[in-house]
Amino acid sequence: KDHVIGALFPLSGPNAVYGDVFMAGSDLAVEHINADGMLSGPMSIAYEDSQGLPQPAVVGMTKLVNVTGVPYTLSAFTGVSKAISTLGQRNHVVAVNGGGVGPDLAALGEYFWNVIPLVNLEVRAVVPYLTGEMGLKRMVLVYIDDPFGQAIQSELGSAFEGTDAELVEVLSVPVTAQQFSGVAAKVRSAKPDVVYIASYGAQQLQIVKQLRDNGVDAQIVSYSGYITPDALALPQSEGIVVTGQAVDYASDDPVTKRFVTDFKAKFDKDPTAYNVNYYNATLLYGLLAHALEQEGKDVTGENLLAKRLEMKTFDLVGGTVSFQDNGTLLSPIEVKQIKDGKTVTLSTVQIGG
Amino acid sequence: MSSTTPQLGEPLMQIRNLDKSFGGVKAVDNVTMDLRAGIVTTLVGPNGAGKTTFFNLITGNLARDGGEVTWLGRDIAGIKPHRIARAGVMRTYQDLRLFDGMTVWENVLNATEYGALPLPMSSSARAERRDRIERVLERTGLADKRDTRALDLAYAERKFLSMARIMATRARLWLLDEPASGLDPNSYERFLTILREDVAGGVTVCIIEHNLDIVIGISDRIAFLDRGKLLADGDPQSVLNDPELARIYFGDRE
Amino acid sequence: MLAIQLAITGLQTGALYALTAVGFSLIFGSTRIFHFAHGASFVIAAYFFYATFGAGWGVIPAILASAFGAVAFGLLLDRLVYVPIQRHEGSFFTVFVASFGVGIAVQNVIGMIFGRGYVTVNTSLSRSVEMFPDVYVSPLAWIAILCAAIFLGGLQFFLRRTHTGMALRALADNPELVRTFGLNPRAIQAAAFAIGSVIVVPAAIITSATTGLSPAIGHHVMLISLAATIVGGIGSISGTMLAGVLLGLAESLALLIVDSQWTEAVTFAILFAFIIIRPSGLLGRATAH
Amino acid sequence: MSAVLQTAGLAAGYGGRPVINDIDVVLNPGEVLCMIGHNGAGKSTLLKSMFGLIAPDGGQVLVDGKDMTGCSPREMADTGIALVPEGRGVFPSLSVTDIFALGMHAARVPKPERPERVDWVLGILPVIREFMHRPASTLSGGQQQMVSIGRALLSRPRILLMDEPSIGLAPKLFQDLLAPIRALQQREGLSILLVEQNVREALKISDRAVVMKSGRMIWEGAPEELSDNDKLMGLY
Amino acid sequence: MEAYIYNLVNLIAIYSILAVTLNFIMGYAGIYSLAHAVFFGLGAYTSSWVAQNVSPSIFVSYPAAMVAAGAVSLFLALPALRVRGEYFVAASLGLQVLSVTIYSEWKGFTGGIGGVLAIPPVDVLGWEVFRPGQFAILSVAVLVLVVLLTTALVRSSFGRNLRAIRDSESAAASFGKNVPMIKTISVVISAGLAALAGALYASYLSFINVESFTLDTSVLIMAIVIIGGTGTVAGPIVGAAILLILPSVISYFEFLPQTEIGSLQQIIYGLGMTLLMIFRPGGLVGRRPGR
Ligand SMILES: Nc1ncnc2c1ncn2[C@@H]1O[C@H](COP(=O)(O)OP(=O)(O)OP(=O)(O)O)[C@@H](O)[C@H]1O
Ligand SMILES: Nc1ncnc2c1ncn2[C@@H]1O[C@H](COP(=O)(O)OP(=O)(O)OP(=O)(O)O)[C@@H](O)[C@H]1O
Ligand SMILES: [Mg+2]
Ligand SMILES: [Mg+2]
Repeated sequence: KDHVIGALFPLSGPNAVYGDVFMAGSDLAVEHINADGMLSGPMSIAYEDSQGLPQPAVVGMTKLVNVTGVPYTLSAFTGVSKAISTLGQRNHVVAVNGGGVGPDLAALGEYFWNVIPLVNLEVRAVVPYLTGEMGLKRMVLVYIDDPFGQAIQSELGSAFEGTDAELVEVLSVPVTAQQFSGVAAKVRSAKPDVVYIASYGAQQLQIVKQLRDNGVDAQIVSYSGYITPDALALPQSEGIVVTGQAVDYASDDPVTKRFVTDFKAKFDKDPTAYNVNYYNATLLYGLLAHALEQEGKDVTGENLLAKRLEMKTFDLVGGTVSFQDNGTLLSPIEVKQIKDGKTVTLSTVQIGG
Repeated sequence: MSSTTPQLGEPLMQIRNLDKSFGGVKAVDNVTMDLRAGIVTTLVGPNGAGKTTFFNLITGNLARDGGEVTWLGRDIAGIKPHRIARAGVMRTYQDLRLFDGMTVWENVLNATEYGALPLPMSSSARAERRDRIERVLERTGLADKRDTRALDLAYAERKFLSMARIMATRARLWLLDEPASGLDPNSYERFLTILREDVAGGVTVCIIEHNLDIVIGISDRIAFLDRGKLLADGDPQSVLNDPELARIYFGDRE
Repeated sequence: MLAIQLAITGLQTGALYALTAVGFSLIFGSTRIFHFAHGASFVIAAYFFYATFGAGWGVIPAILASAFGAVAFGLLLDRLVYVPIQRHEGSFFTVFVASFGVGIAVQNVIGMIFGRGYVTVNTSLSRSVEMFPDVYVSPLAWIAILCAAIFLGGLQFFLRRTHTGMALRALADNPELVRTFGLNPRAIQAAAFAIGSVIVVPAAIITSATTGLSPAIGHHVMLISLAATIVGGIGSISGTMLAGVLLGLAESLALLIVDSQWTEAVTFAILFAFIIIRPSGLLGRATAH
Repeated sequence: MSAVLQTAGLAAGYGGRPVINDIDVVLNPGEVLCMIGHNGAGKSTLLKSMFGLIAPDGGQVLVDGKDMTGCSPREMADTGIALVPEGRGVFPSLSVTDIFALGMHAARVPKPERPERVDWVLGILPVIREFMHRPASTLSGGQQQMVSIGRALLSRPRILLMDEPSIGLAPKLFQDLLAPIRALQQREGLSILLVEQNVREALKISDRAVVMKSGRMIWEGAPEELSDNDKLMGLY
Repeated sequence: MEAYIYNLVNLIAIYSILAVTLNFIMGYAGIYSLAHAVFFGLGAYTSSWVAQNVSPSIFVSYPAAMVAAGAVSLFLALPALRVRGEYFVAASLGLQVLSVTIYSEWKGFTGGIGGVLAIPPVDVLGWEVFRPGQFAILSVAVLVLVVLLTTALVRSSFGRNLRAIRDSESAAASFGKNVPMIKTISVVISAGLAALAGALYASYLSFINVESFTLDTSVLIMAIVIIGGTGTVAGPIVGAAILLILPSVISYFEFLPQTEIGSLQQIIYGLGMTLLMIFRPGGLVGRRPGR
């Protein structure tokens, strides 16, 4: 029997670059699942273009739920995920996020899962490193004015409490802005020794480049969303500190090894965490559906949910992982630095459950 | 409409010391005259004399610089054009300004509809209005074209539609800006006939016209404007035969 | 210091806005074609430069390639889209929708060819140097301001003094009469598109090195152009230039008072206020009747 | 005597609807030909199709015996024809000076001759001097008409087509205008096709007259004959 | 499949209402507004707020939305009274951009980019309407109501007055029309009815955020009207159906490469708009080209 799952990725518009990254992971997982004959029939993914926006996402989700009839969808982006979560919940369709990191994604109901540690973990990991190891005391935050950026802002605010470092200036930028030379001037006048950039897509690169061009020499810090091919290729990214879920690509476990090898062979480059997450999200379906089929149960949203709660731990890329009860993954966080277009790990921080 | 009905020849509109200039140009310069009930006053004068401007001032389309205009004894300074129109002063434009996207019928019908929102109307009033419009179209020769868009009319038909709109209203003073220019002799004969009928029916007319045949054919009185100044205002014969005015305007008339 | 810095930044932005807006203003002012795809011309010029420069063509050939791209696009659009629509007496908004459609298509074609992400032309000219204590200016800022001055001055001279300039204004008034004079409106219109498109080239190239490019960048450019055209007064080229610079300055200086998410609102609040208070624009003539 | 401008079986219309049919009109060198006809007879359409503003549906337009059917207004202008269009032949946002400059540019008047030409036209239409630098939109209807005629004269055409130049003009002004044009025509052999409703004035300066009715030419003869009003009205 | 069609019907009905109400001022009064999404949004936000805080009854939340949008539309009437044509387009554009900023920043009311979550279903006489099928009845009913109302207005003297003003404002005034009043009323009616679309949208999706009310939406609505045919009754509805169905149809073209499907969809969509305008400039339902 055929297995079709859905995916709501930005395939056009300003965030389309993420769509390509996500697909690289999910498509590889499908290849692997089919090659292994893990399921009773061939598996495929029905992609819908969310453009990274709620409304097209809801239209796409409706189609996936009602026409394609999928039990399981991949989702990305905080706004998209929030918009479709109600539909998923109402129709008992699992939605799995591997890209959005807004902390409120943890509270979208039992049918909404995250195979990615949310950004609050990243912030909690990086602040002690910056203030401690690197001795940086004056931070300026430049954040995108949306739920994701706001979450980082409040997270950073509390992370600084009780330390001798401080958040000297907080600058928000609108979602659509592209011109940051003025913002750069304000950053400079606050005389920071570290600048945190919380944005995504093309915008975060524009911010970094324009800060550097306009004489901001302070250390720049960002989060996992910064690690995209475009960003790594940007000369101004050199030396930026980023965080991200720790994936041990060198790990010996067969799942990770096979992923890393095949990914490199297929795309001729190193995988990133997003590739991993959507590979994992897809593989997770394979594991759950396989288990259900073994028991002779239907592969429905309800059963998938029940199975996940029952199985608890899974062998995914990066090792064995477990979900919190709210459906969100816990993972160690790495603090990395960009050097010559690659990331170099500086430290790995274990986060307690 | 006012209940006081002035007798034939009494002033409906009184204009006193009207002034208007554009930058340095004095377009209307201290003009004083009366527009009297039931009488056709023709406004003549060289190009750029200020005739159209004079109309614009009376109808409120332009703000005057000085002077006074009263309508039925009431000062109409600063009153909006649409209110002056509702009070019974309506006009046509030199460049017609038809409602191009609407049919002939709609153009005429709309000229009779003032209110912003549609008001309920008794069926007898509706029938009366329809008959009135029908008659107007008949007289202007547009009856066959009632469903043609104004845009698609020929030149003369457009001219007549411009007249038909004003004929369908109950305006008491008509200000006509070169309504017959460019009409062929046949058409302007018809135009004159229509205008005479309406004047006989009690309408007061002030008309700007350059065509001397029409001026002679219709005027009860001629007002002569030059460089904004009212140079003459009197019975047609005396104005037409004034050698000075002939020199600057009429030219040699055989 | 911050104010001075922001003023200089604003001047640079304003110079680029002026260059872009003037192209739109010229086209719209003379042909009444609501060339919403002007933003796409900008994107095409920028990516042509990015691609050829990146391929090692050298600055001058790359600039020529960029100019070629913009002009060819403008002329093709005129011939293939606008002229047929005009033949059918298509309204202002028919043109708008057609042009908008082209804009969407171009954005996505560029995305397919060059990737949908963010690219930038790397040059040391975009690096700011400290001019006075705490005031940083990049060489590109001077280039932008200089380019704007030269191009806009040249354009102004061209429109005032040459017959093509007069013909452009005449075309805006009455194309049929242009024919009666014995001139060819199509040729004048094509000239408007060629000039209007080529003048975005410096702005597009400088933007590719400062702000960087993404296929979607044309949209914002277009809005600003539109705003500057209106604030400056339709048909007034010098008004549009002035408005472009003012909008750039306003956007930058607004940061002294408000957060950056309000800067766009400031720009458009100025636009709104202008239309209500001075409908004919900064330097526009109030038309009669 | 061969015609400077001639049509043979000319037909034209708008959007497939024929307006004029089978028109044979001849303009001889150095004559003023007056064309009259009722509103909508197709006079303007004839002028426009002769000047190349609308493409003829059939027949021919000959200039100096050469077939120029379907040529553009540009090419027509190059043969020395100028058209004073019906209505307001000015660009509202251009000043009179600019309109004249553009007109001379279009007519390929050599640069050094231009100031002289303008002076010459201002000699014929002296009132224009008063508003040379104003945008045409601020001129009165009649003033605009003068500018339109002035612009056509600037190219010193061999053949002048005028479509109802009297509309909106004061009677004296129209006379004043016709007199120098007549003089010009007699002095320099200018050929004029004058479409007019103001029959009385127009016929005074005409050498010949034609009458159009419903898209066809129905009468041709001496102007004196038309001065007889009954005869004229009979033709309408 | 059925649910999918109902869903499409709902979206088409909602966008049809927007297009019909925009057509009301655009097609008849010549007021070309690029700010229609502002009233769409205001209707959505107001009805959500009322539904969450006062009552989800259709007789409370929907009228509240209309009143709010009608009141705010006076800001749009302001430039409409002063300027025409492209100047007004730009003014409305200004209002649109301003409003998007306000919608993004006034987080207490709109939730900013994060939006308003969990909007309760609308209550119609005690029935909670949220399933696509049921909701389709409601949305189509509202559409029919809006079409009837606007058509009646347009066919009355009010509509003639609007068209008269469009053709010549000064001549309309010369025939006794209170031009500012008529324009203001038309803008208020248009905005008020557009707010109904917003209210439907909010209660149907149960999630709204500012991204649905941006300039792109305003442009889309305008494109719907023009592609359908301005100044016609059926045009806006046909336009809405086409523009909403087209993207879904394209996504059924299985042979298109997966990674490029989004871009290809957009390219086809954009070029489709352009080609339609070249070959049917009067719109699908509009007058044929030419006179
Ligand atoms: N908006 C304006 N700005 C500047 N001058 C103007 C304006 N409107 C009219 N004028 C000038 O005012 C004078 C009077 O113009 P008006 O249109 O009233 O003349 P008119 O008597 O109607 O002439 P015509 O018979 O040619 O129509 C003219 O010299 C004209 O150029
Ligand atoms: N642009 C046009 N499109 C369609 N029909 C037209 C157009 N111009 C004129 N017509 C029609 O062609 C016919 C002849 O018009 P034309 O203007 O040639 O007449 P005319 O003899 O010049 O009349 P007038 O004395 O009124 O100027 C008329 O029926 C008119 O409606
Ligand atoms: Mg006048
Ligand atoms: Mg004619």
